[in-house]
Amino acid sequence: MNVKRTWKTVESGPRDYQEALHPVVKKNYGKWKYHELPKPGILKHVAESGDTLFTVRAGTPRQDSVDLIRRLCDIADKYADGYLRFTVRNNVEFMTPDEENVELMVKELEAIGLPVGGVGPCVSSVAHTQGWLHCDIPATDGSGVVKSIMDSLYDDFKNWQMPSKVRLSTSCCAINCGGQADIAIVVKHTRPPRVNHEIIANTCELPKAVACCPVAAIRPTVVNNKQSVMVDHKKCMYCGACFGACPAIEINHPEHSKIGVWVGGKNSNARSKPSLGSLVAHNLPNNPPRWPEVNEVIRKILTAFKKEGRPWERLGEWIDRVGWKHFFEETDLIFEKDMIDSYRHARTTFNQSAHVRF
Amino acid sequence: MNVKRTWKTVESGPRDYQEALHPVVKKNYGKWKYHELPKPGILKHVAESGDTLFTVRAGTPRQDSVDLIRRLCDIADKYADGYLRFTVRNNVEFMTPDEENVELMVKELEAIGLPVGGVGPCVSSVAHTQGWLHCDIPATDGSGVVKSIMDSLYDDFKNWQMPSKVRLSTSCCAINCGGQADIAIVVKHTRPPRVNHEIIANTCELPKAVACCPVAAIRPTVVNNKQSVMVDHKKCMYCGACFGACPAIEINHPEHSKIGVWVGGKNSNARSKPSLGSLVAHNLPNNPPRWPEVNEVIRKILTAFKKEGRPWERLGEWIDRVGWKHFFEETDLIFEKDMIDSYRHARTTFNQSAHVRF
Amino acid sequence: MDEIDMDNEDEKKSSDQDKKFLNPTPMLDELEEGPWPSFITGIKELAERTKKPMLRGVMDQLEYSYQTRMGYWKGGLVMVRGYGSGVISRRTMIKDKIPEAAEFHTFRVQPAPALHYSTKMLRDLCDTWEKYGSGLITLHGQTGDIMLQGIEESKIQECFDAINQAGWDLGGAGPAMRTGVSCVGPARCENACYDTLKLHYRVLKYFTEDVHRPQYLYKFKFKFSGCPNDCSNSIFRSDLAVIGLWRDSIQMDSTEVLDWIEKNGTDSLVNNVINRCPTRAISLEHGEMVIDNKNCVRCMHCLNVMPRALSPGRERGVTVLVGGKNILKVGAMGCTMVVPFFKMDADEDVDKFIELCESIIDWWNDNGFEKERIGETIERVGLKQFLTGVGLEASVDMVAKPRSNPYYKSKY
Amino acid sequence: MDEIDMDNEDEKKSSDQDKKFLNPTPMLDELEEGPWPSFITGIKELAERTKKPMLRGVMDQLEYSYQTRMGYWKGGLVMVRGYGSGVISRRTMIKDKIPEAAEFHTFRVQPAPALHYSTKMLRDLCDTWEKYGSGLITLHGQTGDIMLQGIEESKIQECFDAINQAGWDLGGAGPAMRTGVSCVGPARCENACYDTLKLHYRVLKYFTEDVHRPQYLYKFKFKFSGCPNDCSNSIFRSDLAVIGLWRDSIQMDSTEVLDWIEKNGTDSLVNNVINRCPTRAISLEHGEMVIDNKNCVRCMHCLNVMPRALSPGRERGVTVLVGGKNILKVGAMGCTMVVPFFKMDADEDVDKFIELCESIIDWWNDNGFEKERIGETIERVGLKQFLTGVGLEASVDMVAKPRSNPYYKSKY
Ligand code: SRM
Ligand code: SRM
Ligand code: SRM
Ligand code: SRM
Ligand code: SF4
Ligand code: SF4
Ligand code: SF4
Ligand code: SF4
Ligand code: SF4
Ligand code: SF4
Ligand code: SF4
Ligand code: SF4
Repeated sequence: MNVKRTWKTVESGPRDYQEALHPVVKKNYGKWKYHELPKPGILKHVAESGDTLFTVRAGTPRQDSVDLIRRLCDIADKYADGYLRFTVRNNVEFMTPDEENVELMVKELEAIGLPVGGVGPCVSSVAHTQGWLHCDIPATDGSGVVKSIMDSLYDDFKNWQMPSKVRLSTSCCAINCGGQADIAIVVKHTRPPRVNHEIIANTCELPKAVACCPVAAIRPTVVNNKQSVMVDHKKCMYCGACFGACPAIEINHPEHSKIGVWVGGKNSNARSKPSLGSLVAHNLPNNPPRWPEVNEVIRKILTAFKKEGRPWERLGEWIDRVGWKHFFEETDLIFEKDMIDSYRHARTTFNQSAHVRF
Repeated sequence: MNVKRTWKTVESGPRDYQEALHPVVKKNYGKWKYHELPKPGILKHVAESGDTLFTVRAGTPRQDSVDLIRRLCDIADKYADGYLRFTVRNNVEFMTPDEENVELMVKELEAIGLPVGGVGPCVSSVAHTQGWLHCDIPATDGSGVVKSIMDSLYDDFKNWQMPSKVRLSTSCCAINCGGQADIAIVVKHTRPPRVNHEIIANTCELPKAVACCPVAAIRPTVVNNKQSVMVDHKKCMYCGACFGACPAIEINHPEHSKIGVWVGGKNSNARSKPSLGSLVAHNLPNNPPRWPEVNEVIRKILTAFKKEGRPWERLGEWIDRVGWKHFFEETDLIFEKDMIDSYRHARTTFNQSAHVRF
Repeated sequence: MDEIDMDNEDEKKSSDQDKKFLNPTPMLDELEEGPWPSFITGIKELAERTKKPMLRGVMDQLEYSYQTRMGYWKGGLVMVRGYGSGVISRRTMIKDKIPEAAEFHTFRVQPAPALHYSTKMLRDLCDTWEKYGSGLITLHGQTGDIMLQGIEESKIQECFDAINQAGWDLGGAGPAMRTGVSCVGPARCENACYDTLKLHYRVLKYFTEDVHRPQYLYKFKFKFSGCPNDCSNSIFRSDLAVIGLWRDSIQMDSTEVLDWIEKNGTDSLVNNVINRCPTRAISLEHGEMVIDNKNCVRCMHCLNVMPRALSPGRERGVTVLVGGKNILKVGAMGCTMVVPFFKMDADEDVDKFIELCESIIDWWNDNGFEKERIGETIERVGLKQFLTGVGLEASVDMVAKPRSNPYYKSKY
Repeated sequence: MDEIDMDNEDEKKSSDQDKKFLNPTPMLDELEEGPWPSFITGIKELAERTKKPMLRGVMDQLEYSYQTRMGYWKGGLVMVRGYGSGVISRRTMIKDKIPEAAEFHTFRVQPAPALHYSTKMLRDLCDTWEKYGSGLITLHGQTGDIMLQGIEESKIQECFDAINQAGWDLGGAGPAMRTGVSCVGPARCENACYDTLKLHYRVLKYFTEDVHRPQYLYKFKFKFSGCPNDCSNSIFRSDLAVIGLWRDSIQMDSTEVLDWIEKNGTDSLVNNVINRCPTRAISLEHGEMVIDNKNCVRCMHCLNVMPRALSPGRERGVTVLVGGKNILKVGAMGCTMVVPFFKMDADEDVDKFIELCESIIDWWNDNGFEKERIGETIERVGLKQFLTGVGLEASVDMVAKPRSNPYYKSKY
């Protein structure tokens, strides 16, 4: 790096938010009274002062070009006083005190290809990870899966057809950077990792590779007179922790890295406590560019939920009410032995009662 | 054994029950229609045939003399056609189709000192263990604790003063042969075990002593040139598993073996799933012959439950409804750090939510 | 009261004492107060009448335990001919202090299922026991045994022969099949969905060999409840719980329902029945009670509240759960459902059930560690592996929810 | 359509292609179909306009990934001066095949709390990024960063200096304090029980050193939600979750309640509000809604359904939860409540809170293992030990139920 430096780094941490707030937000900061959802994609917030603020929310591809971002800025400059924000789900939001701006913005957003929606009882954008585009350990592509799914759920994003909020996530490896969600789509490996003994002999501290495995399946060994490691196939449960930790270990496989679907994850504390998702489909092929098998499973789940869920009832709460047996029947998915927990606190998930539905 | 044997053993297993059944029972076997609880201590069962069977239930000391048992037989012969049975809670039951026999039996039972009750929404007899009278590892006495408690709860056994069934158990060591119950009274050790190196050198297979400890706190060692074991005080959590398993290890202590009280155990599947009891009082002195401190805790718990419980609501279900915080307030018991689980599935008992009562 | 009087009192007491067979037991005597029947009074009466030195020894040692807050029995091995268990041996640790407590062995005797007796059976047992033993009997142990408490080793075989001749056999102890427990079931209960007594009888009879000759990794207990009220406490207290239930719809007698509502009011119907259903399977429609049986989890609550109006369905059977135990070492475990529904009508059903039990026990003995209950083995090895090993179908009924982690080996 | 026509079609396509900067990406092109905005279309447009070879390389590699179902990036170390993290280094594994994908490093940039922007801030960022980097930006990463994706190592320092000068700083990576996430909170939400933006800002500013220079055992994430709706997903996705709530009673506007009932009906009140309260703290009394606030667990449900009628109480603050994470190695963990209520009004409250956070992080770094999240450390060492170590009071609020086993060391 031989560029001449003209600027001394300022370790400022998070960007200051004062200059980023819309004036109506600033004025009524902490003094909001209530909100309404006038129609899909639109929020209306009313402040104690009587001020009203409309929000228009739209979906984005998340992997944005500066071109798209500039277009968003154009819209914000035109209708939202030069401010905009993003949600934790990659949606963009424009706020305005002027009701007439709302429809104009909706039009312009749709014109540049961004659907307005994601507010209220609908499917919002998918929590989203890197995949083949950028990550160093992905078995599939985050953005591609999301695009394929959201094409199918386009109407469910734009309209109120769901009993309540439906939140999705995708993750391109078993680590699940996408997080718990009503429906989570996550890579599931089905074979133990392979060791490249050449690389390990050259680059790796052996203890690290050995220490990273939660079930002690990695053991030091000697290959061609060189120190290396081996994977005990009996113990390994295909978690992939070693893969991220050691460059000589590879677990991804074009055929054997499959996709699993998990339902009933919930982060909010509304009504029921937050809960982890449960595995309901696995062994789905990793099938780019459109992942039809995954899409089909999601369709089945959401069709059943749409039909039976009650207002304010989240997907997992619906299943709690009707029972897992009914869920599998209604969605046409198949409960398999592997879906019985076998990991650390497995016993606490068993049916330790005579309660049973027939 | 030099007695001359005149009888060849018949390994018959359980005693045949046919000859033990009351004729009305035999006649209507499997054809009962419904039951009523005419009054405390009395059950009335009506069969499809129209037959009616009254049951009178009475408490016993469980550790019975043949004298008492013969007296029970006298009553059975007089009023119950020569049959009687016992419940899983050491109560004795007499059955008769003749309603007029009921009051006569009640009188005779009370005359020989046995309280009639234990049916319906009341406290039944205490599930009961051996203690100092017979067991080889007890830290307290089962029967003595039970007698002391039931003296206090005498009216609660005989009358319907509880919202629902209340089941108690006592156990004279941490093993808890008495089982889960609405209120369980169980020994709690507070010091690691002591090793008698003399005994171990003479009698014991070392590996057994070492293997019995669930947290690997027992290690082989050499004392006075003899093989022995030592207890790692850092690891030991005073479970007592080694004590029962190895004769050279002693964990009981007149001062340091305390008594703990656990509430909310439930075995039935009615409404809620069966549940384990939770620790709500510990460090209670082991105070024979009347254990007043234990009695006091039970009184507090039952007073609160009586006041607030709803019909058919078991003790643990009441707490689930009102919350543990309220339970501790209302009973004047104190939640302590040690009551936070720290064992195998501890994490699953933590409050992983923002749900909180103030 | 002056001092002289008091001296007189004391003298009187000690002269009363002289007439007594038992030594003074001041702490135990406090357990004679209060209304609840006193085991101390019982033992004292028995001792004074029979003058058995063993009883005096036991009382002396018990008093000493109360004073020192320690126990003084030690275990050992005492057997009847041909058996490997069934007698719990007790000898005092303080023989020098209390020689009369030298021996105090106990027979565990298997009663009839659901603890039914004729007075003849009981009287005979009392007579034999008074002849050979202490005359003290526990009715019953927590595992369901009659416990004949207190006999000397020298009399054990003779006493056993006598009770065995009268139709009794010993129960389990050690790493063996244990005595079973069954609820009163069809003998007197309208909720019984199968014959608990018969199944208990057939199963335990089948495993008699394993009761008498410990050859398992650890103990194994059966408990039989006629319905999910589980009056035999099976879930946390047995290795294999057999709980009756039905597969079709709850039987409802509409007239009785209306009667109930008339007597108790609609409020009570809502508050005590409808609102208590764990899955909200009951609703009120036009003043009537409607049960969504597909959503009912057979908890028994509504049947308990309205026993005249509601009864179990007609297609009855059992659900089988495995792996319960109490606290020792790993913490308490509840049985886990492994067969949601098992028909239990004909004798062949019982045969099939016993076959299943055998393969469960075999799997455990093949896969478990020494001193490991089957619940611990399943937890260690995996429920899926257990099901595969025993040849059972997996079903979502076996879990509260499917797994939340991806850490498993898939078969494909 | 005959064969000749098809050939023509093909020719036409390939001659179109000739005019294009990008190589053919037939599989990726399928992601341009369908109504949802396509990231492929975006990248193609950007590439065609800017003609940046890096973008062509990335598209080629991505197409190759789609075809072979494997990823081809490898990590490495690229840093800006003085920092130990904040740049994610990416180099292709198949440089021989796709030399243009040689480098594709990413800046993680900390946005303003709750992701607010002025267009000026954003436009400037876009301009700088187009100048030095690929022009591709992720808004936002799951940990809340702006991700400027695609730059060569040689331009990194200069680019960073430029954005830093404009007011931006890098986010976390590696075993470090990570970028925080906060919900929109008081900026636009009536439920906010504290100032999420300010707390986020103050806390992350305080820990800036630890963001830039990884010196922890593993990553540590803060998330800030203004109320228990937890719009920042804190429970399973942060090591320390700060969730707003109130300690007194829910504020109720009776007129608005009646209005609501009039509009929606009593049935809806019962079915959608009363029956959904997790602790049944709401009842209907004489047609009015009554909340038993002692029994309310602050779940937010009734406030969500009736936002005009109900609001959080006046005595507001936060509850602090520790130890959440997702699945890797031990399975997902939820944060556990460790401070039921913490006042968060004055600046001194924030100071005190930061002090608490420091001692929590210190405890973890002292007691944890390498690569162990704090939740794992607490699970291994014990929640009690954690509380003692950090000097927090134990309370029954921290558990769903007190322990069911006696296996603990008592202090007395
Ligand atoms: C804008 C945003 C916060 C932000 O800082 O970015 C936000 C904003 C609001 N949330 Fe949220 N939530 C936002 C993400 C979340 C998340 C996190 C997520 O989606 O990843 C959750 C947790 C989801 C979960 O449980 O997994 C979340 C759980 C809720 C809930 C509880 C829903 C439930 O019943 O479980 C409410 C209550 C409600 O819906 O009225 C809520 C309510 C609201 C309200 C009504 C609050 C208000 O009065 O302004 C806002 C509009 C709701 C809407 O979109 O329908 N917000 N909210 C986020 C928009 C995400 C998006 O673009 O779709
Ligand atoms: C970029 C991002 C996904 C995205 O596209 O949004 C991401 C990407 C990676 N995550 Fe993540 N994680 C990202 C949010 C998360 C989240 C969600 C969150 O923070 O709310 C989680 C789950 C929550 C949690 O912290 O547990 C998450 C859990 C992990 C883990 C598992 C950690 C664990 O203890 O379970 C790893 C593995 C590791 O740390 O070794 C990981 C590792 C990684 C690495 C660094 C993989 C690696 O070892 O190289 C990925 C770098 C990808 C790349 O090329 O940029 N990432 N990661 C997110 C960060 C962007 C940002 O800074 O804003
Ligand atoms: C006689 C006995 C069975 C036996 O084979 O010995 C028995 C008999 C009946 N039980 Fe039971 N239960 C008996 C022990 C149990 C036990 C086990 C125990 O107490 O150790 C339980 C499980 C307790 C637990 O959950 O920890 C038990 C849980 C029930 C329930 C469920 C109660 C609940 O709501 O949780 C019912 C339903 C009811 O009360 O109507 C029930 C109902 C009944 C009924 C009404 C059944 C009937 O229709 O005849 C019988 C009279 C009830 C009563 O006593 O109020 N029985 N019942 C046992 C009497 C014990 C005693 O002397 O007190
Ligand atoms: C006698 C009895 C208590 C009573 O007074 O009723 C009893 C007494 C003993 N139990 Fe028990 N247990 C008795 C029912 C139970 C129960 C309840 C049940 O069966 O429903 C349990 C809990 C359920 C279970 O099986 O887990 C029980 C769990 C234990 C355990 C812990 C086993 C475990 O895996 O957790 C031990 C320890 C052992 O086996 O080493 C044990 C060990 C013992 C020993 C053998 C202690 C010893 O190592 O010497 C006690 C002999 C006492 C004696 O002097 O007779 N006892 N024991 C019960 C048996 C009488 C009978 O045969 O009817
Ligand atoms: S989920 Fe896995 S592959 Fe995807 S971004 Fe996270 S670490 Fe990378
Ligand atoms: S995939 Fe997981 S279990 Fe298998 S060797 Fe790697 S770290 Fe161990
Ligand atoms: S609880 Fe303990 S002391 Fe009491 S009988 Fe059982 S094993 Fe013996
Ligand atoms: S008491 Fe329990 S933990 Fe302590 S040494 Fe004995 S077996 Fe081990
Ligand atoms: S378990 Fe059921 S069948 Fe058996 S006695 Fe109890 S209520 Fe009756
Ligand atoms: S038996 Fe239980 S689950 Fe079934 S309807 Fe009655 S109360 Fe509901
Ligand atoms: S978490 Fe609460 S305060 Fe924050 S945006 Fe969501 S609803 Fe509003
Ligand atoms: S906030 Fe939740 S817990 Fe509190 S009263 Fe409303 S619904 Fe009930």
